[in-house]
Amino acid sequence: MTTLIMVIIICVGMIIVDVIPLYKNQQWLSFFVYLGLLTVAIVVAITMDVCFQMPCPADWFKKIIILIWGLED
Amino acid sequence: MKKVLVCLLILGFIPMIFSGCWNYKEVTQLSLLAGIAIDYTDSGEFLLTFEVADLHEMGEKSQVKSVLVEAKGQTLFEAARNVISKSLPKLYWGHATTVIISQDVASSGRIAEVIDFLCRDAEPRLTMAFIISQTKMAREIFEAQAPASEIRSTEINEILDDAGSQSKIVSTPLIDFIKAFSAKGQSAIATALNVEEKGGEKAIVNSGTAIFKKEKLVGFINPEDTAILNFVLDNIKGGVYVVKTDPENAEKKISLELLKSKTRIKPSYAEGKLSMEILIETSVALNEIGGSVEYEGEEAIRILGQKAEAQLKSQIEDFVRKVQREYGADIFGFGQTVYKNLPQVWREMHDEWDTVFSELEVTANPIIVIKHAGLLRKPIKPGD
Amino acid sequence: MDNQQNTHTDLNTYDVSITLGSSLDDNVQQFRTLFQGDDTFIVRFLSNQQCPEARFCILYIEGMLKDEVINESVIQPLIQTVLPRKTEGGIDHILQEVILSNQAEKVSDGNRLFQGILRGECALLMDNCSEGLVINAIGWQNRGIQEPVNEQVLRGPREGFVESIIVNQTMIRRRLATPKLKFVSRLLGKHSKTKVYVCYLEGVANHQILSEVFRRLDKIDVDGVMDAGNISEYIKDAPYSPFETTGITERPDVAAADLLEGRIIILIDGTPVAITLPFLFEEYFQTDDDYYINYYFASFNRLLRMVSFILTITAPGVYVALLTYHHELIPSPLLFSISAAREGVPFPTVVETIFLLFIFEIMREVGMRVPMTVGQTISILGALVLGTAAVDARIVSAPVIIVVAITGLTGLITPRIKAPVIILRLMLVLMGGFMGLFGVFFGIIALFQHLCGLRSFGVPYMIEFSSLNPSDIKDTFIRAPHWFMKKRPTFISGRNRTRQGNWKGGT
Amino acid sequence: MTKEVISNKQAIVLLSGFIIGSTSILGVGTNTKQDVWITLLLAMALAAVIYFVYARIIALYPGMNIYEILDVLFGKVLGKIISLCFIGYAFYLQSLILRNFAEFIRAISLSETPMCVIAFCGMLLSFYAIREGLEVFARWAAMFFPIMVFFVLLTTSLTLPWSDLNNFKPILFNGFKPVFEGALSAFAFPFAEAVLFIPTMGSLQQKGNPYKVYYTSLLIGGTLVMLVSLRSLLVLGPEIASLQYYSSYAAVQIINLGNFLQRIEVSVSIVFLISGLMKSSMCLYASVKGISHLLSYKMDYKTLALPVNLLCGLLALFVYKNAMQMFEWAEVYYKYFAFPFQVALPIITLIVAEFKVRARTQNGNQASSEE
Repeated sequence: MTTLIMVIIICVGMIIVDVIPLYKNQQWLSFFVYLGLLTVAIVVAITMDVCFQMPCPADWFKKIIILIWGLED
Repeated sequence: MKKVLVCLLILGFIPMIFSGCWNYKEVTQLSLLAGIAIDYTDSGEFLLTFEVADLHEMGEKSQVKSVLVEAKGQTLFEAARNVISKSLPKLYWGHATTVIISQDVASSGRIAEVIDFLCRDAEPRLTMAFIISQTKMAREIFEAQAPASEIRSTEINEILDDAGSQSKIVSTPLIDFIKAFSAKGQSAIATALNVEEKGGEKAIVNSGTAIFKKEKLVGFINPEDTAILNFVLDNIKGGVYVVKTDPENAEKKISLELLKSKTRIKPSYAEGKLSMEILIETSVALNEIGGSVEYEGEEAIRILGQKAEAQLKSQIEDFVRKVQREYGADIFGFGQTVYKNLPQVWREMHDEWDTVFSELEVTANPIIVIKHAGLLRKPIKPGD
Repeated sequence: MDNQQNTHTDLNTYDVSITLGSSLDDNVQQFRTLFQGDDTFIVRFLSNQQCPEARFCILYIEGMLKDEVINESVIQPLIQTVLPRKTEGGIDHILQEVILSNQAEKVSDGNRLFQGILRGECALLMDNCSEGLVINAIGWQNRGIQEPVNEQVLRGPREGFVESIIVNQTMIRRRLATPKLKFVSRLLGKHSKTKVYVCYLEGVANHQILSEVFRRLDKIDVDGVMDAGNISEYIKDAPYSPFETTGITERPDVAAADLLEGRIIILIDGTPVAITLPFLFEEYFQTDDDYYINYYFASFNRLLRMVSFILTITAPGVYVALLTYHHELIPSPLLFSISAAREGVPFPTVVETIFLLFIFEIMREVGMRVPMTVGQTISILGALVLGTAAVDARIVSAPVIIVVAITGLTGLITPRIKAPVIILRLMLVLMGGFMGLFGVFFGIIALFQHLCGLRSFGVPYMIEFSSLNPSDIKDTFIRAPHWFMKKRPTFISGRNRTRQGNWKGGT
Repeated sequence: MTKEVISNKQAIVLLSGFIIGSTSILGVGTNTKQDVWITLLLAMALAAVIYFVYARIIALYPGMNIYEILDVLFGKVLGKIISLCFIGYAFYLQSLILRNFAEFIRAISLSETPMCVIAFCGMLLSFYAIREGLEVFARWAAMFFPIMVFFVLLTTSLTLPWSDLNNFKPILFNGFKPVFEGALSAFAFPFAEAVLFIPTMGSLQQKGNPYKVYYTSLLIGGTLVMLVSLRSLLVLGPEIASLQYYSSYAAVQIINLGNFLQRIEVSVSIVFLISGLMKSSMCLYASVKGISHLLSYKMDYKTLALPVNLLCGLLALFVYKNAMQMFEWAEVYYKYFAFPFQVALPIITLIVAEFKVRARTQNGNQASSEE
């Protein structure tokens, strides 16, 4: 839960500090990229709270590495 | 824009500060642990005795008192946590200075468990004194009197700090014990303490060294032998060495103050046979002349030195032989020396090191240099 | 009604519409209208003895000029001098041959006359003449030149700036007798019309910084300027930062030394302090007698100030962090005694510390505001109430008082940095209570990131501290001997960096 | 927008801090026990080779960003894909560092604090650093780097009384193979991670010398890494040093001078905070600069810093399942994972660059001769 709260606080801060000026200056590309990244962040944070265990990228990389390099174990 | 940011940061921190500074612990919310004694209960569980510094009654005048708290558990961690239920604030290990382990625990081969428990947690420090008690229960040490300080653990540490001025005690902080414990070809040793009754008061006394073999306690050696052990282990930082100058006359003794000592163990391997040479170089000062030892001049001093050397040599060799025969535990780290200096030899014989060790030929070659003789030119004798 | 509207428009535009005509009475009437309701405005009509048709009028504000000067140098000659008939040459003749004043000027702009009167000059109008004279006989009382109270020195000049810009200007000029020293004047404030001199040394000062200063000064649009503080807030680089990016000094010798370094000085009328630009972080720790006393001693003092600064912002935070997170870092006996001292104190350490810091600040402010006679009582009260009673009553614990005392003491060594210190201290206490020493260290890292990001008129605030050039240390952490400082600070003076000849010290 | 410029010395400081990074607490090559110094020397030798590749790429196209170089070399599409790989690597690495950061602080002190709080604190600091711009960060680093070096030297000199030179023996007891494997690990982490410093080198001043920057930093950073690792080995002995997760921290715990100067292990944390922050900020710079390039500079990298950083902080929370996996990954798999980014791609880039530059100069010569 802490994660989500912190992410939301940071996001609100970002919106005030960065996104609103971008909107006012009509820098649409930056604006949408920014908002998109924020949305991803919030979605990830919510998933982290909902999911019991996030899939761990290190595991995937490990499998790929073992596959490519043919490592034992 | 920065103001908004600052406001937000503050706003962000406020809920965090209020929702819980997770590790925030006031000093008064902690029980400051001074020492811990580890015993077995009759049913084979761990019995931990904690010596906790009691500050509740402490005003401006009175000293810090200590209280003993007990806890039982199947594992050490469980036992440590069981204390919490006993209306005592959380135990804080950061200032603990002593771990006392009873003979039973030490000889039952669960010492590794104890070490693991102490090292895994972040709070206990690796510099804690690691002690084996020769009493039946380790907690008896905490029940003894402590004349110098109200807290027994502090008292014990003061005894150990004195190791510098008397060579008869070996000081083994936890880290040193673990080093020896985990090193190849070395058996661990630990300080041994005992409680003696003097005039109705129980006092903590040094009782030499506890010897481990693998993870089991195999025996104790007395303080006199501990001094010899310190010579071999290069642990001499001071102390007194008494030399009997005349084998027939026990009264004729001199005391040498140990100023500086350096020990090197030199392994040599020739024709499939390993031998060890212990080279000791000690500077001493002549401090006391017992009986009527005659000495005057350079030559006499030299002879005194030679006598001392001979005595030390035989003592060391006897002691090493005794350890080889009785305990078979390589507390001198001979194996380690071989591993470091003759790795090829070690590779061959590390599997049967125990047998190699007990048959190892060890010679000691001490050199004692008498640096000065105090203020007197020659012994004071009764005038005719 | 008309009049009210007039003043109303004045407030906004502040341009009075006085058009001087040839009729003296009309002209005077215009001024009278403007000053209606102001009884300090004096109008004095005169006419020449020999030539009664030559009529004059003197306009001034009571008390702002020296009466003797006006009487002897203006009124007496005007009445007694034999004026040619028909007053040929008009006002020029008066200016050149009659008025015995060194500062008199002919103006045709009524507005200028009006401003002159407001500033304490004397306006002279003449009949049949659409021009007037402004005679400077300003004579209000000045404070004498005294040693500045806030910048005491062990050695060095004892004179400080006063409120009069003229006097201040002369004090700088006396120290730098060179035509390269320039004073550019500006008038700031719609109502106050405060005179401001931007002072620099041509060929040494950086032109980029100079034009930036003028740009910012010209942007100021206020009704009045009372002190250097007003202006420095307007021309600050980072308006929200608690740190100052403009310096102030009360001492003309410091101002002159800053000019020699290539800095720019702003003198403001009515303020006994001058603004120095650009202002870098290390100047908080420099005092002027650093440069007058032995350099070992000066360097030591400077290090002392820096250590004090670090201590004063971190001490309470570190205390809180140690006591609530890092008990292992406190030596055992000390921990035992602190723990015993805290026994029975109801507040958490953070609250206790903040509370006591707050009390300390109150005491500091009280000490500054109360009359001297009551000051003693305050300190006794503070010592008694806090030092003894509060501890005995277990409201606060004794160690906190020690920590706050250290904090306060070390804070007083660099009084100029007071404002940011209070904020930083509080932040670090909160951070310390939040994450322990890590929090404190995070705070310090963020603080220095902020400081490194600041700029003062384009010059990075921490340029000398964060320099990787070992030679740049010579006027920061230490004060190197004068003969080492051969170059002016790089970023301040663009060109012309050499300061002195090749002199190695000794003979 | 004026171009940001950092001086040679500032680049050296940043790169040295980058190299030390999280090694100041994780300890490198402790697996190889008493041969750790051989391991590190070998790793530095390998690094010296690959640093030549990095520096050469920069030197061939002075004043240009690596992402621009990639565009020039591989064309718009392929260049952008390779850029994306770099960005992904930088992004991933930053989250690993943040995770190290959080794990370490949690392990030694703030055990009950949620990881996200610690990770986000580190994250916000990196963000602030990049938000203020590279120049500001370089100045900050120049201030704090000496402090860091001071602490490393201080703690090292204080542990000297507990150091035992016998811990070096026996040399190469287990043969050369484990040492070599350890060297590969140490090469991948931390030395060759300096590939992510290439974007920063795009801001090097005109008269700057990338070779000098890389090799001086290797020397400074390598020495400090060596000091830290040797300190652990000499104080704790090979067995315990390889046993401890945070061996450097454990080594400093031993310090006790006259019962007065003791328990100063927090200084290790300070070193780690500084160097870890430098590294994570440089990674962040690399990734946001790249993203900014992908958006053809329509978006300033400073604006991008915060959202990208936030994602990084989130990734850090689930990039590993637990601390054991983190250490296993760092020791075993990381070198394979990092190989394409650290070695393969730079070498390919350099080869292509060399050809292009040759061709260009030849064309130029032909053109001039035709005239």
